[in-house]
Amino acid sequence: MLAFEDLGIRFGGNQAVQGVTGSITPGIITAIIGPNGAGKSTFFNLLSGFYKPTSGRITFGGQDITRLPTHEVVALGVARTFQTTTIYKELSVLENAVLGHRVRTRSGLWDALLGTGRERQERRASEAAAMDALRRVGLEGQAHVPAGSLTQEAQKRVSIALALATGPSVLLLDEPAAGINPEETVALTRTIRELAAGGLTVVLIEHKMSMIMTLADHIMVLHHGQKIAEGSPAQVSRDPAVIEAYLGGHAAPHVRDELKADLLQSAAELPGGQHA
Amino acid sequence: MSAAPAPRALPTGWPWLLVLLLSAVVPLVTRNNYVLDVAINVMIFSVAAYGMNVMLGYAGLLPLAHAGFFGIGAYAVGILTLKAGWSFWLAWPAGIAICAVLGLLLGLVAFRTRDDVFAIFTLGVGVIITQVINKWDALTGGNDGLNGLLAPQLFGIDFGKSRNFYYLALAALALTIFLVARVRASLFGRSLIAIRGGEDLARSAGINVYTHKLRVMMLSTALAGFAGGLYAVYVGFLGSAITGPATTFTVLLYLLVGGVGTLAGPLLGTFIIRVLQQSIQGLQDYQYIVFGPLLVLLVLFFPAGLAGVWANLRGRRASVQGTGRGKGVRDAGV
Amino acid sequence: KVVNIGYSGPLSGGAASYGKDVQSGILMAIDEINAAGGITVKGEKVTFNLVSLDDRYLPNETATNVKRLTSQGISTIFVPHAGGILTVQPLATRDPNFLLVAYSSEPKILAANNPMTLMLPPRYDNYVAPFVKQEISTFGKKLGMIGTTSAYGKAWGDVVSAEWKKQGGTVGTDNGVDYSTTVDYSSAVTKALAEKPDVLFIGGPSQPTALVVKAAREQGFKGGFIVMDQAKFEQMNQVVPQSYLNGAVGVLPIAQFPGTQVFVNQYTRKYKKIPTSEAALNYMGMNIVAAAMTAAGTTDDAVAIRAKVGAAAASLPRTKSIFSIKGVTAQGHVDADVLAAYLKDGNFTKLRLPGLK
Amino acid sequence: MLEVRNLSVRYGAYTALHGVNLTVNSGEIVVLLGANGAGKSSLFRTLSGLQRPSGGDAVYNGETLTLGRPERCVTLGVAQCPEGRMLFPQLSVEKNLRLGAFTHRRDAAGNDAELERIYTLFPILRDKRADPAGSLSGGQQQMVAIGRALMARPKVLLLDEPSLGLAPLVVDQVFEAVQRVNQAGVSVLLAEQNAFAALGIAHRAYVMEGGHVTIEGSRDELLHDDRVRSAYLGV
Amino acid sequence: MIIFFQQFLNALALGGAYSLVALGLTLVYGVMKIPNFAHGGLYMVGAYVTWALLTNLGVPYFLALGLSAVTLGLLAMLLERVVFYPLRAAPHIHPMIAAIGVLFFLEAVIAHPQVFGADFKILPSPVTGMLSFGGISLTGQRVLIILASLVVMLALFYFLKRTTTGATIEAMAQNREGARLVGINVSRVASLTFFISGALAAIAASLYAPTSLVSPNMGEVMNLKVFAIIVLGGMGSVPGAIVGAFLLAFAETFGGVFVGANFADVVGFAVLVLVLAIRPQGLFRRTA
Ligand SMILES: Nc1ncnc2c1ncn2[C@@H]1O[C@H](COP(=O)(O)OP(=O)(O)OP(=O)(O)O)[C@@H](O)[C@H]1O
Ligand SMILES: Nc1ncnc2c1ncn2[C@@H]1O[C@H](COP(=O)(O)OP(=O)(O)OP(=O)(O)O)[C@@H](O)[C@H]1O
Ligand SMILES: CC(C)C[C@H](N)C(=O)O
Ligand SMILES: [Mg+2]
Ligand SMILES: [Mg+2]
Repeated sequence: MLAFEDLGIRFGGNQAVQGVTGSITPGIITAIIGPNGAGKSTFFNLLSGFYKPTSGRITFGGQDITRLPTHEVVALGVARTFQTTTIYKELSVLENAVLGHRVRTRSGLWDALLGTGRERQERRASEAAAMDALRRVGLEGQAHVPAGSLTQEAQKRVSIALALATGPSVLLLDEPAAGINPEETVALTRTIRELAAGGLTVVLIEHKMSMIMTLADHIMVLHHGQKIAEGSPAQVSRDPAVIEAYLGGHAAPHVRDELKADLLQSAAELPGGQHA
Repeated sequence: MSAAPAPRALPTGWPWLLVLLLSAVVPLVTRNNYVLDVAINVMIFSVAAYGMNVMLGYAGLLPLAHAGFFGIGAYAVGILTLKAGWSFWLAWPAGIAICAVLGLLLGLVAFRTRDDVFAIFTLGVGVIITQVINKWDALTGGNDGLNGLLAPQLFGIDFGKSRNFYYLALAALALTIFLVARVRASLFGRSLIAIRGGEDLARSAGINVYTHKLRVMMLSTALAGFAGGLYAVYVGFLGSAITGPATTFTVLLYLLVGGVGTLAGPLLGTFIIRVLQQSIQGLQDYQYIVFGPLLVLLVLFFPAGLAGVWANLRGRRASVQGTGRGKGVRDAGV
Repeated sequence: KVVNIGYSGPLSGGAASYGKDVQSGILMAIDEINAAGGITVKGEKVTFNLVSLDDRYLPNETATNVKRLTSQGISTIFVPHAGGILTVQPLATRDPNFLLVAYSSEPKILAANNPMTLMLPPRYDNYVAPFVKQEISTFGKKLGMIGTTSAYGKAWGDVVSAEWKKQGGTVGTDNGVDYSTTVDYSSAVTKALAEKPDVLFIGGPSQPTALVVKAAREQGFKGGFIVMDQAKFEQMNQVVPQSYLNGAVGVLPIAQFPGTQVFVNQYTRKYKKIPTSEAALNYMGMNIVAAAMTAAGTTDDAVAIRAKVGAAAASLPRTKSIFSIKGVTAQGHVDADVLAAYLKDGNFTKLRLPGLK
Repeated sequence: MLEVRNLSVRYGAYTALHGVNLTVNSGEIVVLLGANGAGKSSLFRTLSGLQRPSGGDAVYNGETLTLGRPERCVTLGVAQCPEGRMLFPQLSVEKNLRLGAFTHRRDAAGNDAELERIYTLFPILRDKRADPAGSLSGGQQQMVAIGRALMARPKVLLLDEPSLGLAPLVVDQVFEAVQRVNQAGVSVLLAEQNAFAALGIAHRAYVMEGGHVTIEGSRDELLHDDRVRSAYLGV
Repeated sequence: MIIFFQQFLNALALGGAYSLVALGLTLVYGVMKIPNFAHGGLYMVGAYVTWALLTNLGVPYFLALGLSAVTLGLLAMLLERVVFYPLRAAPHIHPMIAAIGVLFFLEAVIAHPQVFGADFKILPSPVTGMLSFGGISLTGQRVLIILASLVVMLALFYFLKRTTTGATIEAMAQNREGARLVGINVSRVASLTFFISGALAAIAASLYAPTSLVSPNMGEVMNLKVFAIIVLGGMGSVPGAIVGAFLLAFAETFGGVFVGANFADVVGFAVLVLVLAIRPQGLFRRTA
């Protein structure tokens, strides 16, 4: 279990995250939402060891990981993706995933120079693990394509595959659906749900409420670096503080559907713009 | 930079074997010492260029203390054979080990810095190495340098003869290429490429960026020392000038012209530039007036180096833009 | 028949100016010989052509150049720096051997006892005793050291300070700086002057040496200078007023030798600069080589030519040799009468070097 | 009025736009829908002069825009808020905004007023005005980018996916802002994935697929188009 | 004590000279991210142009300095157009190697016997006076260097931070396309930046050469030092370059005093390495 206590970080005069306490329940999908600049990505950066907190503590399975370097956090089983799609665009899709498995291999410079059995064996194991990760995100057909030539959505999947190849028990996804269209969002939602169904703990940051509301088992809301609410989607979307700070009119899926209907209705009634 | 070719187990073998065979017959068809001399220099400096390539081409770090380590390897051989009476065959590996250890020590500090700062940091270290070699009279002979290094002997073969030395250098080069190819294809080597592509992403993939950098630094300085030891006994005289930034930049030049990050690049670049320099010697006062712009043109029109031209011709689909420069990822400098 | 003569020296980079001075001396001799219709070797008319290669002062480049030159069948090669000379000395005796004309005053070149070497300048250690004697008696017993830190400069400095102590003086801390990389000499000079020396040992390439003199005078130094042989008064004069050099000892300018007027005028006309001993000694060297070829009756048998350099040198007319030559020592050192001088109020007082009349 | 005529864009061997035609009449908000890689950004980059077309052109009030000279386009009144934002990360937010008014650099008073308007539009930027733009959150940076484009006081505003990565509330704000800007007389060409919100404020729209314009029409027409409804509205 | 003050003044003048050269480099390197190893070459050519104007054409010193600055500014602009502009999208080391090619070229042209030749040239000093007090002396030329470097620094700082044109230089450095989008003519800004850097190099050379010598390779020694300086100060930081310059000058001068003059260069680079080991981002650069 990933837990954090009074977690905070300050950049100069800016307290980007402060006093966040809580934990991530294993096996479910937790969503983190909040206005832009609320500190969501920063929170991920803290959990994954990219930033060292200026206060508080993080534990994983009872072990204190507050000061651990990123690669060790990954080795313990916490993997992440970035808000801006970051993958090795010039490498093949498979190669990206193979790199993800590096954390589970021990071969070093000597193995490389001497061409040891371990090197050969681990190389095979890496490719197997990588293919497996690609299968889980549905990219096995594109394994040998340069990652940069894929669509945005597929690139997002590559980044998830890379993270999966590290063999995590917790997966942190920072806005996996940003910049991809509704159809693809639905497909991606399905993939994430499958991952969770496979036993993976998923934490995701998203602004797409329809996705959050259908996907999340639990939601945590950050605002000005602080946790302002937490609970089930239904609870959170009714929380006045959350509506005030973040959701506005997008409070819950049913609200959204109503809006949509309104719009379609009004569109039909409107005198209309110019016709081409 | 051109997309690195997909790693294979070993360099798609046969072209390299062909080159090796062709090189092996050169001394049999020419008795011209000058030709052999140019070839030997090409081989020695290619080894150094391979050492730089594992850092710059694979890990994306520009090591500007490279000639310093070349010098340390050379002086280690010089000092151990001349002053301690060691055999070259012991002194050479000792020099390589010293370079690797010093490379490790340098890395421990230097990897606090990144990108351009790393380059200039190591440039500073390079200057210090040269200066120390230049000023530590008691050990290095200071400005006098070390003179009278003897060419090694082995099983009755006298490597003082150009032809024999040629084979020694060729063996060293072949071994270097073989090892570097292995590294490139290995998990370790692929992790280096990942580090070059973006350190933060590499980190999030669980790669221990720091230790990988330290290891590759050791490999790089060891190869520099490997070349340096060979240089010492080939030339027979050591002066501090060869250990300075000018040499580093020369090697960088070979690498860039040949193609950074490619397997053939270091050899190709060293060969082309050294042969080019020899052939424009006759231009006398005009040689650098020609060479300078030629350099600019090479960089302008063959940005991926000569080996890169080949790679580009093969795979036109290289138009994929650079690696992620997103929020979390800092560009790795090169 | 045209015979090629080889030259490997710094023609680009920081020492280019030095390398070109040497080159111009050799070239001038060749041009003169050719203009006079060449020399006669075994009844055949022979003219010369200089093949120059740039080694940027790097010994390994010198080695490459030498191999290139010998592979073209060249059997006489001039090299003007100690590192390069020491590197290629072993090559000179191997197949194919060649005559190595060494322009450097480094005594180690002679110590190698290389049978194919012909060393042109005097060894620097000869200068020291008269220099020290002159300065101690004129200015006093305290010596400050700001020589260049090149191999050559440091060795010079060591000999000077040993001799200075031998003659009863005291020597301050060594403030030597590398004359080829130092941007500003004032700091080193300030430090040396803080010990209140009577005399300063200085020297490297002429122009930077002059800057050291300038810094010292501007900081109020009134004493004398021992100027190492690499720096030439006639070139320093172009950088600083001659009055600054008052009380210095160093190598006598070429123009001050008797009978050199022709050479000096022609050189100045041809190259638009003042000849120094770099040009003069190599001019002499090339003339010795030509005479030795005539005497040996061959242009490509380096061993035979080397055997005749002694006789050739001794019989060289004064107009061709600039200095009065007594011959060539067993080690291959040209024994010539290079004079040193003490400069006072614009006048050079000649100093006799030991072993020379 | 902006008119794109038969515009093609090629990247090496790859053709991103195949002879695209579209029009933005003055006072309109025109939305450009399309999947990833459809070529929306390529079109925008070409309209703002960053990318040279391989064929065709775009004219604004009789002036050609596609000469590869962005400064000319800005001066003519066509400003872009680009994909990827392209801010000056180490300069302060305010300097970023002020540089947006580079073509009006002689009109200090006008720029101050414009700046004030932008701070009213995005109050958070006022608090962050002295911070380096690069230290802001993604959404905040998006606001800076829009603000910077507005500082050029454009007559045609090109917005390339302005809602990317923005919180729903902010998306609403942005679209409101766009509408307000439009009501003040600025024509807008808006590329969006968020078809729903975009069509909400649009007059007309185009759909791009694989570098071609495949559907065009008024807002209502598109809202009733089956293909649009399934692929872009998720209905 | 006297020696201390004398060394202090020595260091001040040296630092002034370093900072003049470093400022132009920091603009191009720090702001445009081009490691212009040809900068030393521009510095060298600047000295020769001033020398030629002064001794061959008899132009008065300050006019010669001005003309040289303009000439070198134009030369630097040309360099940007011909070499660096086409390389603007290439990785870092490409422009660096190209710049080295340019340096070779400039040195070879200047050293060509038909041009200036390889010999040292002497640039006469415009101010011959000398300040002397209590055993400490300072030549007029050094006073001039110290003052001029001060003026140039302030002017440059003002230009970058307070003028719109200055802001465009910074903007372009941080995002070239972004700069184009707001209507900045980036190729004009690039030219301007190079012009300034070339002019500064020529001014530095013209001011400093009279205390030193003019030779074809005078730029090489300077190159290494000014690169060290701008990294020391934090790349792109104008105050950083100045502090770095004085730090290096003081380290060399006083390092020379305590460790031996022969080791002055080592001390300079040791300071560089030490500072970077402690503050990897340089002295004047915020952690990102
Ligand atoms: N500089 C470039 N070099 C090569 N190909 C490019 C370049 N820029 C874009 N492309 C390709 O052109 C196509 C259209 O890209 P464009 O960015 O215009 O699409 P888009 O509709 O804006 O997509 P998105 O929704 O992802 O922003 C894509 O296939 C893309 O890979
Ligand atoms: N490295 C950093 N240095 C300084 N400030 C930072 C840094 N990283 C983040 N911040 C600041 O911390 C705050 C939170 O940023 P963060 O990126 O975590 O927001 P976010 O919740 O992910 O927003 P968005 O939804 O827009 O991505 C912002 O005000 C940002 O400016
Ligand atoms: C003064 C010169 C004769 C010294 C010579 N340059 C050498 O390297 O030995
Ligand atoms: Mg975020
Ligand atoms: Mg786009």
